[in-house]
Amino acid sequence: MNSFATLPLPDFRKAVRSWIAEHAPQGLAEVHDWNRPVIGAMDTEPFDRAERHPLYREWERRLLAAGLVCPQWPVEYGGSGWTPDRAAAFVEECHRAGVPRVTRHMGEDLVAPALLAHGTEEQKAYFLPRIRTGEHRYCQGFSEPDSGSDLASLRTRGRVDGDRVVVSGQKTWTSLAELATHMFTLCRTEPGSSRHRGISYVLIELDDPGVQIRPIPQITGRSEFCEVFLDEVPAPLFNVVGGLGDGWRVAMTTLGAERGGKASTQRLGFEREVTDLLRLLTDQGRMRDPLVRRQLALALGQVEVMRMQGDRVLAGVMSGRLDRGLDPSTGKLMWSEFQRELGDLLARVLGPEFVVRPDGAGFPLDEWQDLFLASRADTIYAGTSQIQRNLIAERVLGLPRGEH
Amino acid sequence: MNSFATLPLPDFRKAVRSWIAEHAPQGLAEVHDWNRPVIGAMDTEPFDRAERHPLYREWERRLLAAGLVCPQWPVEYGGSGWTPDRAAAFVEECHRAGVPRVTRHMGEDLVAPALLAHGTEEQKAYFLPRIRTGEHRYCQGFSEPDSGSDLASLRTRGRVDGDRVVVSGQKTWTSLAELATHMFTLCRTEPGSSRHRGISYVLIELDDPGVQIRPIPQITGRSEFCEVFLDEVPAPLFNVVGGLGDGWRVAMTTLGAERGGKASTQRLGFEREVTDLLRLLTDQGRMRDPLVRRQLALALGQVEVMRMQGDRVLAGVMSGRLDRGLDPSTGKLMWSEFQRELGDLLARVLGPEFVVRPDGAGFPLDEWQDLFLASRADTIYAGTSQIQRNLIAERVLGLPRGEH
Amino acid sequence: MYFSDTVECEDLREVLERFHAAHPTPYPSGPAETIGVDESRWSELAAMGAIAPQIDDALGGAGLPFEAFAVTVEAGGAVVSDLPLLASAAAAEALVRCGESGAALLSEVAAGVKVAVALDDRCPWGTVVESGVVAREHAGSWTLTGAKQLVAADLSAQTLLVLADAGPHRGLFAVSIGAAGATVTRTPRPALDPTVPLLRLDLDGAPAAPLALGAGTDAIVADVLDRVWIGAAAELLGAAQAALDLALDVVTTRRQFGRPVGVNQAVKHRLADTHTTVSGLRSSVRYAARRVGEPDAAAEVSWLAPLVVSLAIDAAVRSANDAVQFSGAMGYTWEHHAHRYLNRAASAAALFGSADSHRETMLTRRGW
Amino acid sequence: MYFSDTVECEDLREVLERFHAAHPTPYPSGPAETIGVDESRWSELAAMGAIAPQIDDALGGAGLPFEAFAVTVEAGGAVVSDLPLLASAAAAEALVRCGESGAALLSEVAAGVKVAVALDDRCPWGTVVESGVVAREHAGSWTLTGAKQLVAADLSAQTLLVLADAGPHRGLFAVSIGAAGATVTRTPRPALDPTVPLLRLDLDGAPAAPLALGAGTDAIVADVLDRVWIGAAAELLGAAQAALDLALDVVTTRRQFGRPVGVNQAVKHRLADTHTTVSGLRSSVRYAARRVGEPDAAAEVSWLAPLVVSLAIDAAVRSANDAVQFSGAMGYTWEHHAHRYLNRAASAAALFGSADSHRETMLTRRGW
Repeated sequence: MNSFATLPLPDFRKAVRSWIAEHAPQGLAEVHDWNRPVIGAMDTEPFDRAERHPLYREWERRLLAAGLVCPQWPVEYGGSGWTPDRAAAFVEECHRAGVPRVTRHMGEDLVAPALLAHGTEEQKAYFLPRIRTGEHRYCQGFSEPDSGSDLASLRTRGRVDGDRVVVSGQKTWTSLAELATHMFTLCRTEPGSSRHRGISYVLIELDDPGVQIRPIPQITGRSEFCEVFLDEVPAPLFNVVGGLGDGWRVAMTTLGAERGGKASTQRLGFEREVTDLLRLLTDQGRMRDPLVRRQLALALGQVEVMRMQGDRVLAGVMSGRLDRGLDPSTGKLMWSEFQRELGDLLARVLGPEFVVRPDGAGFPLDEWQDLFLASRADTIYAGTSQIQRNLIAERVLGLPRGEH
Repeated sequence: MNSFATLPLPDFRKAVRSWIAEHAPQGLAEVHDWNRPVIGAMDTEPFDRAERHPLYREWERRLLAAGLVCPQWPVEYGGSGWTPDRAAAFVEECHRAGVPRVTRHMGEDLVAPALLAHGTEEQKAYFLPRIRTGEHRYCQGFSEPDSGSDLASLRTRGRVDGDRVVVSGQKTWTSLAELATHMFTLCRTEPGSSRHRGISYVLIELDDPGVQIRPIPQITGRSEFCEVFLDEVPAPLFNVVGGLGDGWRVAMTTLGAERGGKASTQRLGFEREVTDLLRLLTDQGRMRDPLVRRQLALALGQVEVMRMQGDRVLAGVMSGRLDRGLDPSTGKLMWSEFQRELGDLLARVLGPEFVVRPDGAGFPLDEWQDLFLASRADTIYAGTSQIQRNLIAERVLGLPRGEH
Repeated sequence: MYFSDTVECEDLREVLERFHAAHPTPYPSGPAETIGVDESRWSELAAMGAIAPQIDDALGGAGLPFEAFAVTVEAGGAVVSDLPLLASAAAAEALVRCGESGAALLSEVAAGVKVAVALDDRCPWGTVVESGVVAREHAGSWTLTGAKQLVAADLSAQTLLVLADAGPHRGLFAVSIGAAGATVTRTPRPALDPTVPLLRLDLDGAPAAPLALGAGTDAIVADVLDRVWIGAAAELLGAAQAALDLALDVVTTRRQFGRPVGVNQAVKHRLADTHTTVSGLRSSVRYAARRVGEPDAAAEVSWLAPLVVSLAIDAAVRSANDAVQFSGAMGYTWEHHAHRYLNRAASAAALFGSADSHRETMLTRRGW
Repeated sequence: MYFSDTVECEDLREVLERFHAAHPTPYPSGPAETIGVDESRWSELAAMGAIAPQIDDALGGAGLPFEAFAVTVEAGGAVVSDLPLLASAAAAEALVRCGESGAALLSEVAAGVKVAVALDDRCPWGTVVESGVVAREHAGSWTLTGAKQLVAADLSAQTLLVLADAGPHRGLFAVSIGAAGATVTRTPRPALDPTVPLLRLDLDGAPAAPLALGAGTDAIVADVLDRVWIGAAAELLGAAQAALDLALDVVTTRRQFGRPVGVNQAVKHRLADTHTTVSGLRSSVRYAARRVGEPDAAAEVSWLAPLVVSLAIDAAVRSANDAVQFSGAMGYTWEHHAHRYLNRAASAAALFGSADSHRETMLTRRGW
């Protein structure tokens, strides 16, 4: 299917559309509402369940065979070498057809960029295909109990012992650790080193008996985030990316990829949220209220801004001319603050029913309550809004660095 | 009239009301719209003109005779020793009757508190009565071209020469310097001293040939603010308040008085602004627009908050229990941000006519354009909003001091 | 003339703070837990005279000024209390206005008997749009039929004051659960804020005692709601200040980059603004609560009430959001207290009516 | 498929920046001064093909994409230009749609002849509510009577395109000042932003040439306004970015407490947010301007236009306010440039219609 990559974009889009129509298993679109946004810390359980459906499995096999899982990866690692505009068009076409894009989440989006930039040929050849097939599923081991935004103050230690590094420490705010097989983690391998020096980027396996995972109940009632305790967990030196003690720059690649996000396609989820909300409020007759209309118009307008911003980012990436303002921090700030404001808006416009949760054991939430609470995390994880504003001010706007 | 001071507040209010009815010259209320707010940097010219009217002069004489100019000052300096709640009630009663309260502006509100707290008996006896009669009219000489919020970085020098201090330097953002006879000023009298040490608080006369005043055209087209150049301007040592080199604490008294403002009575002006605006918008039919209504409701609500806050501040002052949140910085932030937001609101709700200035030479503005532009200064002078927030965070909320 | 807390109010404030410190408000320790109804704290509060303390002592109350009631709900808000202070005060204020017919029930309320109030069909403490219930008279006896989608009560309230359409006007009726039998169905509804009891009420010919009938009922309801809104504002003031205090505590103790988080100017300025908002809210709530007790203030109270509740909703949401954000990832956990304030604040518009609608009411009532 | 500035646009942008640098925009050096009409810069721009460059070359324009026009107004906004770029483009867009009857005038516009446009009675570039003018036909000749309260023009425009009620529909008419004599009175109105020319137009039986009549006129006007709004957004984008750049310059060079003002985190974060807003606006303006030129985009443009102008008004006001505030007392002086951006931004709602009304239009046009 790599022939796709050489087509001009409009033709590419048409070809992809036909391919999807031809290869998506009959009934797949009906298995689950695949376009329901799973953003930030929202409930992923229904999605996870749907991914175990045989039709999904069949679709996954076909995509793998066609090089359409991790399609932006180089061909030699199983991808299709797609440019970002093609990858974005593929996401849009899956969305339009109502079928899932098969993704490998952090392995695809965060670990792979680090491996591609800093890994050895042997590491790429070993790890990337296993991420692509889903055999290795990654979670992130950066944050620690006393180092939130201040990553470099980490305390996890890696003791080099022959051809292994033995990792001990505590990680926290680790999303979906229970579903992962591996963790990419930072640890200090040079005792006595400080700040950015002497830190290594290590891929560890979570089935080691030294790993204990404790889910952290969140304000949504769910526990996607976990504490992960590492007690003398061994990893071969082969699993150190970017060289012993030189992991900071690897981490920065990962963080950059995380902040960059999916500027051009993430908006599909936001658009869906706001459209669903508009529909609900219309049904309830609330869209006759000019004050409600104003708030929804602001939200809808912001979704469009993000769409058009994504469009410009993509054009910038493609042309290699990324104006100031197209940096990842600006994008992260934009979408996370939008999401948080959308959450706040719900409490203002949904009326009394906003407070009534569904019946049932535990702390079930309807989709709007879930969005409200889950959106509180958006301005915290992957660099708080405060951190993003510092980065924008200093790196994009060139304001003088002070202490902060 | 000092007998007023001993009456319980409700009786006091009645007595004052009768006194005003009896003593205000017939026709005074019609000379000028005395209740028109003159807030911040708004146009004071019509007010100044009205103060030259014979009926105003007569009213001034009667108030002076009755101890009702600077009535909060001690009796021995010509005041009536009124507590803040009585002074506030008097302002309200003048407002209700539509007659002016005769004030001595910075002399009354800023210099007098400094003299009363730090002056010698001789200084009080000499300066205060002259402020009260209007013979001495003060302007402020604190800010300098390179020291805005950072007052202690001032460069104006005071050379002690026998029984005189000779002042040279440049002051700026001096309000209404052209109408003043005197300036209270800060200068460094100990060469080589730094920051808060070695600064003196000196009262200088502006008719000295070494004083040059250059009005600064402002965005309103007016020039209430001036640059004042001081070239070897002599002042007797008698005019140094609080002792040579010890003027910083005197300045702090003045700044505290400035920030404290008139929490309980200032709202009369804000109320008038918002009420006038509501009336205009009602006449124009714009109050049928729910989005306009919402913005006006927010503004009117904020006026009421300031009224109730002023009420609590006054009660706190009277009882000696000033809760946190009743400090001057909180008050200044509240009213100046309100005023700025009200200005912004005008551009949104007044429609096309907002951009049309009155005909005439110069840069005449209607009252709403004036309010819009003049309100830009409110969050800058007397400590910017940024400075106030620092003060609140550190002094009221107890957050740790950092560099800023 | 100018308000300052009376000595009684200051005393009461301290007493209540000690009470809440000694009897921590229950909160589910995790998502799976639910909290039951705890009668012992309620009885103790009743014994202290803190249930609707503004009721005249001749009528069984503590005879304290209305400000005292505001103090009780403010203290409750600070601990995100589950106790039905607002509902009891609403019941008491309604019963006071129903004269003889409400007298017996009134002294029970002051003694701590729980009485729920069901006015608007949908919004527990919002302006009444629809009552949702029809009252019918037959041979001097009244029955009620219809539903209230949301009532702020749990099953421990054995009496409900129900607003219903009764001919050309509305009437206020007392329904006794014990006497009503199968004609009343109460269905608990789980709330976003687990300390807020909610239920759906279905009435199918439920026997009811009329407390107020005729054209005067709406005025009674309006007066009651004005007082509820001032109480709601006091409760949210308590929550807003507590959330701010929590944020201040976190940013003073939590360190990042080797320094307390609170040394960051962005944190300082945001919290300074929140403090300014909460300070203005406090002045407003104190003022409004004082004015309720003053003889010449009926017109002013009628627009102060919607004003203060609109201010309170906005301030509480803002303050709770700050507490979550500045606590970092910790603020997103169930264990941390920030989300208690968040859920309480975010529920306010749903329970009391939106801030925008209250602002509009204020403007209308001032004649604009 | 995805937008990137065309090479032509980038070229034009540079050319215009050089042009404005070489020919500074006049601004009153003090409150007492007024600026006159400067024809030389206008002629030079015309010679460059920068007046309504989107007009087809067959019709006398430069035949550049609509994006090129957006670039010209953005560059004008950055220097708070007094030149009638928007008005000329509006005239051109209207004339293009009037077919043969507009052809002659159209090529004049592209050549730099100033033609004013008067649509709504009150708001120069707002949605038309009332035309304020009635057209009458007599023996094949038309005359106009009525008034336009505000027209965005000075006295140098010798032709006006006037919208008027003509029977059951509206019509668009050309009024030539020279030919109309005493039947046209133009009264200059001083504007808050001294670079914005405004006048009141009174018509008393003024002879007029019909350009469009009948049911199609409103569609023409709507299309013209959509393009004006995108142009207005581009102009305000220029002003917003320039004000932000000014603020950045001031806070980098101005020192307080021994350090540049911009080291303060509160300043940094505020400007970071403003930057984010302006960046989003830039993406939106570029996208909308590109879509105008694409064949399938009519429906999208019809809601993009009010959206982008609403974003632009808010962003420009925000950015200009920042420039004033962070310049301290200096920002409050006439001499400092911050107030130029402030007056331009604050005038936007008055000249183009309020941001709220545009948001509502956007929502309606999307079918909600």
